[in-house]
Amino acid sequence: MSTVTQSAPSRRPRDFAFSWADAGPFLALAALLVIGFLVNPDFLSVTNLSNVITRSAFIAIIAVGATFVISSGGLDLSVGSMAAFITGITILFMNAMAPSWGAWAIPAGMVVALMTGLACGLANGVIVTVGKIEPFIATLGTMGIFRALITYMSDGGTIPIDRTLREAYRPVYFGTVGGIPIPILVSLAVAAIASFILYKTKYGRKCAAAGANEDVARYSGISIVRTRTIAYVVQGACVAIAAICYVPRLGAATPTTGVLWELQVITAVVIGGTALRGGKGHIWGTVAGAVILELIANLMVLSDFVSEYLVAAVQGVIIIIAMLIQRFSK
Amino acid sequence: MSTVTQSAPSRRPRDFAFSWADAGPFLALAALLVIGFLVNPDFLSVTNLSNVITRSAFIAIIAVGATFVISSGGLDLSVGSMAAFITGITILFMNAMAPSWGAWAIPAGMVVALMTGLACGLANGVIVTVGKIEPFIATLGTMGIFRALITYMSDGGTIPIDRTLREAYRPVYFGTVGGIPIPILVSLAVAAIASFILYKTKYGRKCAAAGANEDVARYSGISIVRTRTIAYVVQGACVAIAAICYVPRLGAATPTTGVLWELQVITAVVIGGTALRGGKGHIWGTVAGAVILELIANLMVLSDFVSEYLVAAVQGVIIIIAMLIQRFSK
Amino acid sequence: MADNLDRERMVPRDANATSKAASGACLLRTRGLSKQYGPVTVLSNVSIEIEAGEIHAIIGENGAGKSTLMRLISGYVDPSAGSLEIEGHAVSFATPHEAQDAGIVLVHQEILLADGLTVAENLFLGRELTRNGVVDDRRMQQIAADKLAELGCHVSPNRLVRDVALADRQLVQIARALLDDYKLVIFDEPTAVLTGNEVERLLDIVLRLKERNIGVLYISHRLDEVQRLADKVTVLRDGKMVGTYPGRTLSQMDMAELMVGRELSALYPPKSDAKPGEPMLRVMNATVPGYVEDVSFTAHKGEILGLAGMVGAGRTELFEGLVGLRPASARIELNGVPLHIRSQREAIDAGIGYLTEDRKAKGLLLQERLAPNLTLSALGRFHPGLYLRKRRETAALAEAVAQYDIRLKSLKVTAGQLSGGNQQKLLLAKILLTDPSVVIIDEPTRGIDIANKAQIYTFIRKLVGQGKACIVISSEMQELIGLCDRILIMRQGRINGEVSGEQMTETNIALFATADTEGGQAAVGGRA
Amino acid sequence: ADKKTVAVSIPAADHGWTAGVVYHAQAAAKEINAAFPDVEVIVKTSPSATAQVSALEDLSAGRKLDALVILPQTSEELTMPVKAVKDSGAFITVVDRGLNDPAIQDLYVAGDNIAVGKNTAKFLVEKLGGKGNLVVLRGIPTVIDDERIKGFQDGIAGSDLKILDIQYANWNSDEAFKLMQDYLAKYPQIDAVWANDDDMLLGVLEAVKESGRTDIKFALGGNGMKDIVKKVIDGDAMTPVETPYPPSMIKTAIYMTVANLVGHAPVRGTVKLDAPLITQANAAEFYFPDSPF
Ligand SMILES: Nc1ncnc2c1ncn2[C@@H]1O[C@H](COP(=O)(O)OP(=O)(O)OP(=O)(O)O)[C@@H](O)[C@H]1O
Ligand SMILES: Nc1ncnc2c1ncn2[C@@H]1O[C@H](COP(=O)(O)OP(=O)(O)OP(=O)(O)O)[C@@H](O)[C@H]1O
Ligand SMILES: O[C@@H]1[C@@H](O)[C@H](O)OC[C@H]1O
Ligand SMILES: [Mg+2]
Ligand SMILES: [Mg+2]
Repeated sequence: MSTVTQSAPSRRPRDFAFSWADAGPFLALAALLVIGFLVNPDFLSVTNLSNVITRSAFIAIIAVGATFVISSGGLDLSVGSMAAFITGITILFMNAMAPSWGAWAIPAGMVVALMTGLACGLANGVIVTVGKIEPFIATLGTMGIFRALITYMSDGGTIPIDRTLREAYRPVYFGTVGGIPIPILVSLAVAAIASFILYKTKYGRKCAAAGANEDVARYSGISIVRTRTIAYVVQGACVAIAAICYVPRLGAATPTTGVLWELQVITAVVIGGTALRGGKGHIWGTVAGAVILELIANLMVLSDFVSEYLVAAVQGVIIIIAMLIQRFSK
Repeated sequence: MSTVTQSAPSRRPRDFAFSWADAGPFLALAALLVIGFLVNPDFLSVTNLSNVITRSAFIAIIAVGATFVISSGGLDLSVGSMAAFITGITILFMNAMAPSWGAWAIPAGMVVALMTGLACGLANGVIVTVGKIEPFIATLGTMGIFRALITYMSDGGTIPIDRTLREAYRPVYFGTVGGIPIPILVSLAVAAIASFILYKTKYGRKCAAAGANEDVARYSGISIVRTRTIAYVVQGACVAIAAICYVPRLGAATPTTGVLWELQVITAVVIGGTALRGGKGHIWGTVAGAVILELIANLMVLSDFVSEYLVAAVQGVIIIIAMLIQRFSK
Repeated sequence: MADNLDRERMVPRDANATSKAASGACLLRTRGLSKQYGPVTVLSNVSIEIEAGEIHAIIGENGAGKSTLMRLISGYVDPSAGSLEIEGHAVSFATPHEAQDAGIVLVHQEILLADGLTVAENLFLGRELTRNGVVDDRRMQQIAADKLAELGCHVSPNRLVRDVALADRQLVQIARALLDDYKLVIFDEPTAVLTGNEVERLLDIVLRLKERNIGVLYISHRLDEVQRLADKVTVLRDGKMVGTYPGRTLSQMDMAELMVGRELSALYPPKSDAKPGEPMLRVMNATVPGYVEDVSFTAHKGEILGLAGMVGAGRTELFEGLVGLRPASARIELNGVPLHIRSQREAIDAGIGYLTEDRKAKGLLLQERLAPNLTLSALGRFHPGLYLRKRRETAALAEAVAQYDIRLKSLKVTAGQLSGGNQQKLLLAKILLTDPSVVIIDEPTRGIDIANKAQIYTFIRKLVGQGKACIVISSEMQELIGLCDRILIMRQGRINGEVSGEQMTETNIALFATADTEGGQAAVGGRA
Repeated sequence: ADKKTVAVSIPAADHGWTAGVVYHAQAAAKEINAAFPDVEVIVKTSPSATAQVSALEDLSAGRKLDALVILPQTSEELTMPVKAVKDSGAFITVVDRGLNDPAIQDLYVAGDNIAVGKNTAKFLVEKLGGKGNLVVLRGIPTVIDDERIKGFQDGIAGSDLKILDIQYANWNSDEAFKLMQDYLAKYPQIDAVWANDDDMLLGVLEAVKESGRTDIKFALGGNGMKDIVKKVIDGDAMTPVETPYPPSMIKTAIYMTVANLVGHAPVRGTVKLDAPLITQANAAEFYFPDSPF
């Protein structure tokens, strides 16, 4: 997949904290906030913004992982069903342990979630790199597999978290530290670590090189197989972290958990300024992209002049406009 | 930029009718037929195969268009909702005309469908090429727009075709010519014309060149904007043709018509041997890919050893294996 | 074959063997290296020896197998037969990286950089410097800037490779090979895209490598460089070794004849005595934002007009702007008729053909076969009615292969599998297929061997003889002087001078290319 | 300013039945907003459970809700968020798909999914003389789907009716068409088909018609889609009966909720809509030609 004629020169991220290359999505974000305020002043209320940003945390965290995968020249369509699968496994494990371990089942469950995520990511990575299958197809396949597994585990129904754990686990989504909701803190931490890895370590360079030009990377002694596989593993870890934050919000895993997240995730990454064909990744742009998507949905709920049937159309139009702003700002 | 050294020699389609480059998917197809027969001998019954191939016709026709788009370096996620939208417009038009024009409303409706398809394709093309927006995002946007429009037009419900037209229109899906179902004939005709265009005309060359290397195409005097836009228009026409065949099948357009077709379409194209990053397109491989997908689904129903919950998993595994066969056969 | 080389100064291979008998194991020895692609043999039974501190040149015609040999030595390609020895120990490399670990590095003939990454990132790719596990960008940028400056390249290490000029990319590539201490550095036509100053600097660096007792394998079609540098010269012809000769004993003519196996006539065709014809292409007030400002010139019918200048003078940008490949403004007249060119297509249709200097990224579809590449700009000619006539394409290819002497082992190869020089010839054929009346060729003989150069020059002369105008952009002053009727010299985005006839000397051109107009003109004594 | 706000949160129109829900909800909102100047009904649709949770947050962050009428996408995921709305003091009406904790709702309006399955099954047992081969198409993995299947299985228990196959067709007519074609290819003798939703039945009928097979005696659905009720009225041989599961239950729920806010008689508890067998005799009562469903 390549893009249009005159690929604008994208500048290089200098520092891992912030870079000018990421400014585009932030401009789009600012524009959206202004529009939102004009539509409904409540839009900028602290509660509303905090709700929306908290919510966008899942997609943001997963999309940070996707930035690695896409930057390295891959793609992962399985993230949504992987999230459902990990949530399912985690809840089953926590529920099984709750009687004997009490609230300790929660941290143990988190470890299980992480392990599962790493394993799923590894599976994706190996199929793509060792199996040499176009990532789109490979992860479409595993998407079906993860989705079926969660359906099977839940017997087509839901896997709710044990009531005894529920209250203890709640703060992971609903709690705040210093007034800031925990999911927001988690996603900031994930993004900070990710941008450190992507911009400040050798691995990050390899990732961008593998995505920018496979041959050159290979000739420079970079193992494409290893680099891209690791990107998928990072993606798995991010999905696991998102799933961990997600459990208390919805309290259950169902066969429909995370349906179509993959599209949102990829959209967030691209709106954030990372090219789908690979190369330099833009972590903070991705985070902004995730927030933009969630804000658009929020705006649809808060505004009253769009017919319920046309919400999707307006969202589509806004996304396209956001991309135009982003491109224009370059 | 890749190198001279290790690039596997990619073979060139010689004739528009068939080429060795397309052999991979046909091998996978053959393997699937053998497995199917072993699982359930009914699989190879004429009725079953004719049903399945007829069904695969929609995806095949749309995927032929997608082969142009992908070959030229684009991507179109909007095909499913575009199909629903065209179906809706067409039925509304036919129903409105039926009282005065009688059965003539049907061919007139087909013309309307085609016009709508061309217009939708043009819109996609212009947004991607002139707007210079990453195709993934642009068509994700229009996907939302088309979907919302059909939902709006149908008030969220269904738009059934007028009873008076129904019988006259039925043969377009259910009829046969010389014992071969009409949708199969239509899809063969579409594929034949498409491969003529892609392999035997100037435009086909331009398409492949634009997808293989934009700069080289530009420096050779090829307009990327025009070439890629035309590819989207061809895609629109193919979606319209598929929609025309589809209407009599269920006699209505609904907000869920064509949901997730885009994934099937892209999968068919990729299984068929066309690379997602653009370049040479493989029309007949695409057709084989579409048939493979439908056969896998059919096999799942005909076999008895897969739990209903795990169907998606087995499908995922088979798709991955089909890709491995494809790759292996190269 | 070597048997007809009976002149005494051409010492046969054995002499070489005796000369090194005393020194023990040499740095690198190849034994019977061969390479086949399918049924096609591109290299057979090549045995050479390179000593530490020796500059060993490999010469041969386009497609002789030079690059293939280098790729075999440096781990990019596996040999079909034969073996390698380093300092007496048998080695084999699965990857280029292994070869690098063993001390062998190759500077590719073709640019191999990731153009979405910066200069510094490319330079250090795969061997980033770190401090406490954190990549040390500041230090890498510093070193990059220093290394590049040594080579006379002053691009910022922070720029994306895609935004820097071809010559600078080549210098980045060279710098990559100089970053670590290797035992053997292989240069495959390193100067093909460089201009005078940079070439000098590079030759200097090569000599300094030799001083540091590093072995150098050096491939070039610029035989003057070979003559200046080489301690030994190995000649390849058609995949086979002709022989290895002590460098300084061979004249350029000797080398050329060894390469082609026959006697050569003059390199440049005689210039026509006829006065230049009518003005054909008139360009007035051409501006390419950021690169070229207010340039006007005229190319006449039957004239070969040269464009000289240093890297970054803006020659490429000027013509890319004129043919609609980048934003530009200009008034253009062709045969007195004003033209408005907004795209390459319109330029081609108007009869202006432009051949890019960057054949690999902008000229050819490397994964595609030869015929579709050849016809890509002129598809209309093969599409008389409903469909493309493949037979005509095949015929056109056969004709081009004969006319431009494109060397290939099989008509089924892809453009990317052609040798560098033959790619260039294919590209030339591609542009001329559009039958332009004004032909603009950016670096016409980049990477082309001496015999083929002569052919191409003759060819260009023939073109203008047919009433076309030809504009040649070249960084080789010799080439411009030998070929052109008149030369414009660009400097910093403007035309800084013009020379013709007797005044076409390297000194004059260099003056105009470097000094500002007054100084230059004073020295030459007014414009011709 | 002292307008009372009633939020209605329902799934987006993703198939015929939910489209009916959206239609009736909007109709109710329009009528009520016109009729009661001091009540404002806001309807919001959500395409997924996650989106619905977000919508709840958004609705209650922006304004104070006096009442919430909700048809949850899924039970588990919406339970806690609805409780949060309840805790802010709103009156809660739950429709169709229930919540996990019934204590949260003030009012529950629903159809009887067990009965949908069981009544259909009983009809088949009787008409087929307690013997025969059945194939079943089910919807998407949800509690409602499970209940209908369970009701059906209970209904045929003890008879010699045999379910040859049961698979998901996601309440989608196109998928049902394919699945039915495949069932027909797989089983040479099928006496009756049950699709647990009328959207799917449409696809089933098309496939049966096209196959020209004569062994299928009954093809039944459920939900009260107008086209199917019409068939019953017309005395269709293959589809002589139907079970109602009217999407208009949302309208009922909205009206009852509003009555709670403006009226004096508080309505609380559970309203379970019956799912009697619709036959030619009573079909006219269940036929609404103007509804989109
Ligand atoms: N992958 C390949 N498959 C088939 N033939 C190849 C392949 N790579 C190179 N060749 C052929 O091998 C021959 C030698 O090519 P090579 O690049 O070594 O020539 P060269 O001496 O470097 O020429 P030049 O001076 O033009 O660069 C050419 O005929 C080329 O077409
Ligand atoms: N003013 C400038 N500042 C910085 N870089 C410049 C400037 N002018 C030109 N360059 C660099 O030099 C390049 C222009 O080189 P270009 O290839 O156009 O020159 P040329 O005269 O055609 O030289 P060549 O002999 O390499 O073809 C630009 O792409 C840019 O990277
Ligand atoms: O959406 C569901 C509908 O399709 C089914 O038939 O009945 C229950 C609803 O929740
Ligand atoms: Mg070479
Ligand atoms: Mg140049």
